Amino acid sequence: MPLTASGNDKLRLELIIERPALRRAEDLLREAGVTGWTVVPAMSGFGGQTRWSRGTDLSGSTDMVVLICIADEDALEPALKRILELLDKRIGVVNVSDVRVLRPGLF
Amino acid sequence: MPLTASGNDKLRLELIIERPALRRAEDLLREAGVTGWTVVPAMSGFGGQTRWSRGTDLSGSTDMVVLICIADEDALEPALKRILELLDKRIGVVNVSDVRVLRPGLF
Amino acid sequence: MPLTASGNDKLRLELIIERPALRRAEDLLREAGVTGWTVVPAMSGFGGQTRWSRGTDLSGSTDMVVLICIADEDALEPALKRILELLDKRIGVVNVSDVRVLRPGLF
Amino acid sequence: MTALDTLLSPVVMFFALGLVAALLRSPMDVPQAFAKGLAVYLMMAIGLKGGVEMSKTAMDAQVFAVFGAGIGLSFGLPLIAYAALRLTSGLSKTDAAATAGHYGSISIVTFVAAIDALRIADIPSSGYLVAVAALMETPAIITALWLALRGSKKDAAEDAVRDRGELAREVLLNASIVVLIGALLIGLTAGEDGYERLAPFFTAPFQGILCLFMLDMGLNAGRGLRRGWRKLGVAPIAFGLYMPLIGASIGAGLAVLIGLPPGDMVLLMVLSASASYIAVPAAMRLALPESDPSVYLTLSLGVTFPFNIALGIPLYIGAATLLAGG
Amino acid sequence: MTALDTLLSPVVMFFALGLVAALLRSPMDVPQAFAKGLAVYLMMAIGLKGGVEMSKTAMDAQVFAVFGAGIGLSFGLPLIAYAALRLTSGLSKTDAAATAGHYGSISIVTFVAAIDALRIADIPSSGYLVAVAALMETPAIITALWLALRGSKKDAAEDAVRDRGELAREVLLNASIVVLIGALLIGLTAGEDGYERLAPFFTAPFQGILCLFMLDMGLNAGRGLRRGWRKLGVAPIAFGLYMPLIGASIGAGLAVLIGLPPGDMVLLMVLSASASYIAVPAAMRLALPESDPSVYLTLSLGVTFPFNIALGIPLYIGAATLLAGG
Amino acid sequence: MTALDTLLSPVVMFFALGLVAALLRSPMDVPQAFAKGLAVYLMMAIGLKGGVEMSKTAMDAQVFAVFGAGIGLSFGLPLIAYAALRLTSGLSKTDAAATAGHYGSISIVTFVAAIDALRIADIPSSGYLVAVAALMETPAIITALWLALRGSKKDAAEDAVRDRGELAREVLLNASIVVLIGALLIGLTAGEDGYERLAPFFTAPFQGILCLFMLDMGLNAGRGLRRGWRKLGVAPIAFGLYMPLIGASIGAGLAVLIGLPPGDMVLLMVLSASASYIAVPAAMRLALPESDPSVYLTLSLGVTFPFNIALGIPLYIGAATLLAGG
Ligand SMILES: Nc1ncnc2c1ncn2[C@@H]1O[C@H](COP(=O)(O)O)[C@@H](O)[C@H]1O
Ligand SMILES: Nc1ncnc2c1ncn2[C@@H]1O[C@H](COP(=O)(O)O)[C@@H](O)[C@H]1O
Ligand SMILES: Nc1ncnc2c1ncn2[C@@H]1O[C@H](COP(=O)(O)O)[C@@H](O)[C@H]1O
Ligand code: NA
Ligand code: NA
Ligand code: NA
Repeated sequence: MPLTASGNDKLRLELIIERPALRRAEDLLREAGVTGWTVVPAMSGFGGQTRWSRGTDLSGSTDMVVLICIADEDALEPALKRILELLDKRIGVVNVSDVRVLRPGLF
Repeated sequence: MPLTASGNDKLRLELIIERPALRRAEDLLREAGVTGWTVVPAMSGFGGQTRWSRGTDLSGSTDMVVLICIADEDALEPALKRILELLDKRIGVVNVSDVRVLRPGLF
Repeated sequence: MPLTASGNDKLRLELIIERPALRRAEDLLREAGVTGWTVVPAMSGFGGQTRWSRGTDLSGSTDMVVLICIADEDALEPALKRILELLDKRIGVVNVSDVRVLRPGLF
Repeated sequence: MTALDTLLSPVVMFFALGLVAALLRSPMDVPQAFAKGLAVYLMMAIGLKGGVEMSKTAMDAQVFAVFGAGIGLSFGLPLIAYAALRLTSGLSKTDAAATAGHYGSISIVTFVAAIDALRIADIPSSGYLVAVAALMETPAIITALWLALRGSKKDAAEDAVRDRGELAREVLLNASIVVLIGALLIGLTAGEDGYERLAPFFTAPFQGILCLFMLDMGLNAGRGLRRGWRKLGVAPIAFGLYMPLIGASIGAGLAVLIGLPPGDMVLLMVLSASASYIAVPAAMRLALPESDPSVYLTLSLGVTFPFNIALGIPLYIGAATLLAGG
Repeated sequence: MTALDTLLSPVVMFFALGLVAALLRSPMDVPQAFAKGLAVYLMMAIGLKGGVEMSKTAMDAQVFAVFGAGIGLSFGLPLIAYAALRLTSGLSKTDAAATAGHYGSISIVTFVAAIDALRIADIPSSGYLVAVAALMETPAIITALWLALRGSKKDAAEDAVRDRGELAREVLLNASIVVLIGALLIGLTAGEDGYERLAPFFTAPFQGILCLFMLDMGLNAGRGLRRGWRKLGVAPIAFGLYMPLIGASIGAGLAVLIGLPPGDMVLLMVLSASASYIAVPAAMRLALPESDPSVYLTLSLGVTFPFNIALGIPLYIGAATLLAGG
Repeated sequence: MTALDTLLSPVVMFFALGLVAALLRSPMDVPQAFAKGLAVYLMMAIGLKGGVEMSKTAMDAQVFAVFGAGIGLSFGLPLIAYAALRLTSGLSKTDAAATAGHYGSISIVTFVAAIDALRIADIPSSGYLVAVAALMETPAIITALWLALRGSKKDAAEDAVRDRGELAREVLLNASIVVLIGALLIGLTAGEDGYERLAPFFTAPFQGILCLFMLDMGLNAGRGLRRGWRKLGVAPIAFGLYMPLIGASIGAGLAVLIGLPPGDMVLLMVLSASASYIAVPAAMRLALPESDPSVYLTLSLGVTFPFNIALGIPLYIGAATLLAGG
């Protein structure tokens, strides 16, 4: 299967972040040279003490989104450093996992 | 990269479950001491025989949601046992994968 | 934990694809014998040069969706070959990762 | 002719349009959020109007008799439905009980369509039947749970009890009960005067919004039917067609006993004949997760709802004018 | 003066408001579900009104001549558009064909805005043009596919054939065709009488809802333009401005031949001049996935739509009064 | 009696219905997309009406004095709010500053409810106060940022500066400013004549739509309160109740100085008394991410909004009739 060919290994970044910080996170990714990502809206969540759910806060400012980004380790590493800074005061959770992709040339 | 530091390894639980069962699943997680999760709404799906899609069922009772939870193995293990029981009669799919996180202290 | 039992290892396919191609992708999966998946709508994304966001394109034809499918390697492999063909001219990103599931019999 | 008039009313034709489009697999849809918003509007409108009408007339014994009849019908009809399903269809005990619960409860959109049909036929009806509609939503659920859990392993019953609080909230405080009862009380308080200021929103556009909503209902019913009919045998589908007739007959009998005028009789028949597709499925997923939603959703939304809209309502109007107007 | 009146009509001004807000990168938006619901409403309203009007007049030879002209325009205009794009712009064969298809088809919102402008200018028009609008949606897609796949590798053509069923449904049963034709037939059946009951919803608030919808269209057009214009050269943008004029001229020529009154002539010109941004892009993503959506979406929604709304419609009204009213 | 009339107005009762349903943990909701669409409608409607009214009267010195008073109140009230919070509550500097910003800005729904209450009480008011509402949205944000960042580490201030462009767009071009100001200008241009055609959409259904929207506001306020109140101590909750009274008093003082008629005085009091829950929280998440949203959202939407709707508005009307009508 093409999935086991070398060069197919990429990282999958999943950034769960509040919507108002999304644009800043995207700017950081773009500045770091990451070439693509997709954002999925969350509908509710829980974080230690408080529950939120979309629609209760009319300003939408506490809504969370999930940003999914498939990228090379080389591209992601510098981006992650800056995202860590960004998250310092922000609400957000970030995880990275190993995935294989079908069209490695794209990333 | 900070991602390879020890203590960064966490589990990522992904629970695809029908919306009416969500609150029960959340209660189980909370009782097991898991400190956070995020829920994303699904728009359609297929399961062996039938397709569903959001909006066709006015009661929303067959809508599925995707719950994403980043947690320590220690916290997740007891939760998983109980979720397995919950899923017994319910419609739902659960998977767990290994991820690395940036701010391990949070979980 | 039941997660480490043999037979629990599955693949998680994540297909980020434009909505008009979704039905074709689903047909391919079904023809290949995959028994279930869930589709989550994306709200925006970036791909090299252009940003899109849901709602700006009234036809919805550039909206992306995220298809999540948990399956056996045996079932997924033939599906992946055909999805690669499908993606040839289409906009889309596909990644596969290793996960463990709780109820292996279901897949 | 009343029946043809009803069949050719824009409300029914827009429903047919949606149904046909869905059966032909049209990709069109009315956004869910928009349709749900319109549904809240429709319930506010009939609640307010009902309340204003109630503010003009006294609550006499007859009214309370209808309240009692409605509650009794909601408790009782599922027993008949359950027996019919167990005898004729191969449905499991749980699926039969869950489905039966839907037929004791009501469909508020069918009720609204009946009010519209009565208006076309120029038959008056009373405002307090909105309250009857709200009262009939819930009791059927209790009967369904009792049917399903009676004699079952401790396990399932325990589950149902553990979620009792959530279930009660889901069932007693769902959108249609809150909005119907709330708007009824507000209409009662506001009276004729207060309503006058709201009328431009709630009376004038009512029919048009109902058309738009019915288009969406047609799409939903058609899609439900297309996806689900294969799973259903002949017996359950037949049940979806004769059960409303049974319900309407019993409703009519009670209405005759109470001495209701024809318009109110029609509405009580429609409430008895219609099946829930919002409140009860949600409750069943919660309390009886092992029941199969494609059975009861397809039957109530895909079979019984179209039957009532297209054929049932004119039939009930015809019967009621015969029975009451004789 | 008609032109200034149109430019300063609230409908056009709300469009301009949205456009300016988007170009200034305002974060505001009208929720997609709400705007889509309003679009269904607008199509129901013009379909019903068109049907009611048709129920009052006979279908004569002239009407069928206009049906034929509309279908011919939809098939033919993409050929001109394709030639123009291939000669002047650097667009690939596929992109040029896909874009050309948009200009043979129509924009129903532009059509609705033209009906509104005619009302302000007090020029009557006929109800059956709603049917012409529905007839013109699809043929252009066939021409576009033929242009793109002619002489292409077996591969691509095979793909298109494999998805034929889905494509046909997408194209022939999309929301605007279903709702327009459906509402037209319902309006025909209901006639003046039935419509009267619906009028409070469908006539009175029409302009206001159109304003709200136009605000959203302005936001969409502005955002499309801001994101997409960099990708477009001068030649495609110029095409987006002169192609409507070519279309309108040919439409006007046919209207003169058929002997249409000025109002109907304006509507045929507007249908010819306007470009699709809902049905055709969806079809192109399905059948010609390698075509670049940012080209045709930016052109039809970001360039041609605003041009028609702000300048085109008053221009076509002026021309038609000269040509027909001479 | 004015106060009771207002309390029992359908608008207030639907708000109460939503609030009670949410506190009882009803699962019902009005879809967010639908409610947001209605909010755009409400702002278009009051903007247009305000503009049409402005087109009939001259802009004199008094009008500009009110503009100045509004801007001054928005800049100044956060200083008082900040001092009160720092003295009485345990809130951090950042949280106190962020919260204070909300109370300088305004709640447009409270403003709309006040216009409705004035209509019930038959007290006239001027159209240009819609412009004052728009002018008061933003200045408070600047004061809040200054309070929070004054003397803070270079870091935080740098952040705020880096996002300046985005923040400015968020704050100056948010939906309510764009729609209010835009509709005001369109109303001014269209004048009485143009508005007449739009009136069936924008005047007649206004109250009804406001009711539907208020039901949703009640649900939101109730849910916010239920989730957030535990985090708040007694002092912040008390602040949410007395701060509107301070704001209204200062607003009334300025209104007396300027010599405003009672209706306009009420509206200036309401603008001063109300707290933002859309524009300001969005700005605070952007510029002061370390501030705690559950503090300011709970206070402004869960405490101050209900207070103003139920008690504040009748109180301000009573006070204004005393002060101005004396
Ligand atoms: N462990 C976690 N896994 C997934 N999402 C999380 C987790 N912790 C927090 N979140 C998300 O982040 C939001 C804010 O978290 P907090 O800042 O802890 O209140 C929550 O409402 C969730 O949506
Ligand atoms: N293998 C799978 N991967 C992802 N989602 C699944 C899978 N199987 C089932 N689902 C989801 O669960 C729903 C119900 O599945 P079922 O109970 O098999 O009908 C489907 O409609 C999907 O949304
Ligand atoms: N590396 C990536 N990771 C996640 N999503 C991506 C990635 N690249 C592209 N996408 C998604 O695919 C869409 C189209 O990408 P493109 O074809 O490169 O313009 C983007 O708007 C994203 O939604
Ligand atoms: Na019933
Ligand atoms: Na055209
Ligand atoms: Na204020």
